[in-house]
Amino acid sequence: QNMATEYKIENRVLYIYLDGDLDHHLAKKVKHKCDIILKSYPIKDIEFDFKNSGFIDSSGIGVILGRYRQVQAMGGTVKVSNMSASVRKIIHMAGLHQLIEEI
Amino acid sequence: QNMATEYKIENRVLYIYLDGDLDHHLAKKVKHKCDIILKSYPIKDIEFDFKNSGFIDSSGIGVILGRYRQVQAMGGTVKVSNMSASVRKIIHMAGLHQLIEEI
Amino acid sequence: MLHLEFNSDSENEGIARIVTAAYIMKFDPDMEEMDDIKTAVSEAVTNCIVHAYHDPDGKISMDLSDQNGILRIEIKDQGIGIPDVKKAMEPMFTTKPEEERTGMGFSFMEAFMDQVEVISKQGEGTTVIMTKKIGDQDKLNG
Amino acid sequence: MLHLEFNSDSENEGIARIVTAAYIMKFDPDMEEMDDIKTAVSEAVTNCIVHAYHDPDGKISMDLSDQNGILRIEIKDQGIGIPDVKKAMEPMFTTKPEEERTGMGFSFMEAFMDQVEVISKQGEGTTVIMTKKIGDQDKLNG
Ligand SMILES: Nc1ncnc2c1ncn2[C@@H]1O[C@H](COP(=O)(O)OP(=O)(O)O)[C@@H](O)[C@H]1O
Ligand SMILES: Nc1ncnc2c1ncn2[C@@H]1O[C@H](COP(=O)(O)OP(=O)(O)O)[C@@H](O)[C@H]1O
Repeated sequence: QNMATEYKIENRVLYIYLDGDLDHHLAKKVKHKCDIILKSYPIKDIEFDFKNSGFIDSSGIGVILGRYRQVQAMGGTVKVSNMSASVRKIIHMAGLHQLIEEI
Repeated sequence: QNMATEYKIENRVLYIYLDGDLDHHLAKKVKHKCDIILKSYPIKDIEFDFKNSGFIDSSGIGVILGRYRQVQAMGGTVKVSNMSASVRKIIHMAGLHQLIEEI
Repeated sequence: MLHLEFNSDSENEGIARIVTAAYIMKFDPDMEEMDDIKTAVSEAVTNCIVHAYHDPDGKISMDLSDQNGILRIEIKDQGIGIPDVKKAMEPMFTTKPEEERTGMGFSFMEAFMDQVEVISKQGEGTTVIMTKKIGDQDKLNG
Repeated sequence: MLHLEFNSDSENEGIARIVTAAYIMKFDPDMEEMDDIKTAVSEAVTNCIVHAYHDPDGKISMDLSDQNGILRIEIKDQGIGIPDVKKAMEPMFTTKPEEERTGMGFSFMEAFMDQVEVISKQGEGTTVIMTKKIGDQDKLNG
């Protein structure tokens, strides 16, 4: 019944389909997985899909910001998609929308 | 967002649209409301609709059985509708399906 | 390991179930396991509220823990206690038929959990300890 | 009144939020109030797990209560404590930037709750007490 966060790579873009609340618990897992993927694949951009995640807190902001810093150093970008109203609110409060693209 | 259990009377049938788990907490409320309604209206049959309730325990069994005894004394019947698999399992374990009609 | 304390208010029955459901999520239980365990918890907690205390100010605690895939649930009150546990656990036995109790509470706990142990002393309270092997162990180890 | 105790394991962050959500349901909060309060709880609990303890065996407690429509949340650890609370509460201040902490935890707590009080003593632990007027009072009384 509860699926796991999924990762897909296509044309040097890493898609992260979040499943569940993006809190510190999930943020640790996402960071760990991204570290492994970014070491092995030539990733340029990262996209976080919030379709199955309706919650984010400052730890979630931290993991997105951390990934932004990684790819930005190589000229890449970070996108976030399918945000709920409350996820968008937190992203904006944190000022993250100035660094990443909302789709 | 969370609605309340609703009661509708039509042709001497009392329809109870359960909202949320039918545990002791909700069972108390349903019993209370039924007592008031049965005093004021000529109810013959009662139908419990589980469309918005996926959980029942022995307290829920108790409130259905209690209503069965009330209307049965006057020749009425009790029906239950829209049961989930787990609600049906409990109803059957309690033997309640021998007294009431499942629709 | 998780410890929850709450008052003997029927409003808390749902909270006890929700906490249990959240705790066992890590075992990736199927829907039926989930509902079975929630029912067992509901029965034990409701008994504290209905039988152990006369008002909603009584103290109830629930302890959840697990070891080697065995879930352990301990639900405890400091209420009136049970004079004869063996009799109380008989199917259909209830001391409150006038409150539409069915006497099925302990039967459901025993049907849905692997083991149910009841420790009670009159005037001191009751502790129900339930255990159940849970989840797909291969899945967890794999 | 509800008391929850759990270990400093990140898996419990979600449980603390779920318990809070279940507790405040009786106020019939709107979606935004619900999410705001869950975020505040998440920040305070995560801080205990990330900053107060070095391992997942630390003890964290959460107490939920309410009076006259004012929700009170107390989250407490017995960890390392905060040497300078005023500094810690400054926006963007963090002692763990290398762990991708943003220093926004206390800011979010203050943004989403009416009041946030932090009591801390080095070597003894930290208590965060947050209050918020919640729900539509007319609705509750009506
Ligand atoms: N926590 C408790 N404190 C005191 N008495 C209890 C407690 N739990 C159960 N009992 C006693 O055991 C009886 C049987 O319990 P149970 O099988 O759950 O049925 P029911 O709750 O429908 O009566 C109760 O009627 C009550 O007398
Ligand atoms: N429970 C706690 N125990 C010890 N230190 C804490 C605790 N909560 C907060 N702190 C300190 O306060 C700082 C600021 O906290 P916060 O605003 O939540 O940001 P962050 O968690 O991102 O660092 C932390 O970096 C830490 O040094």
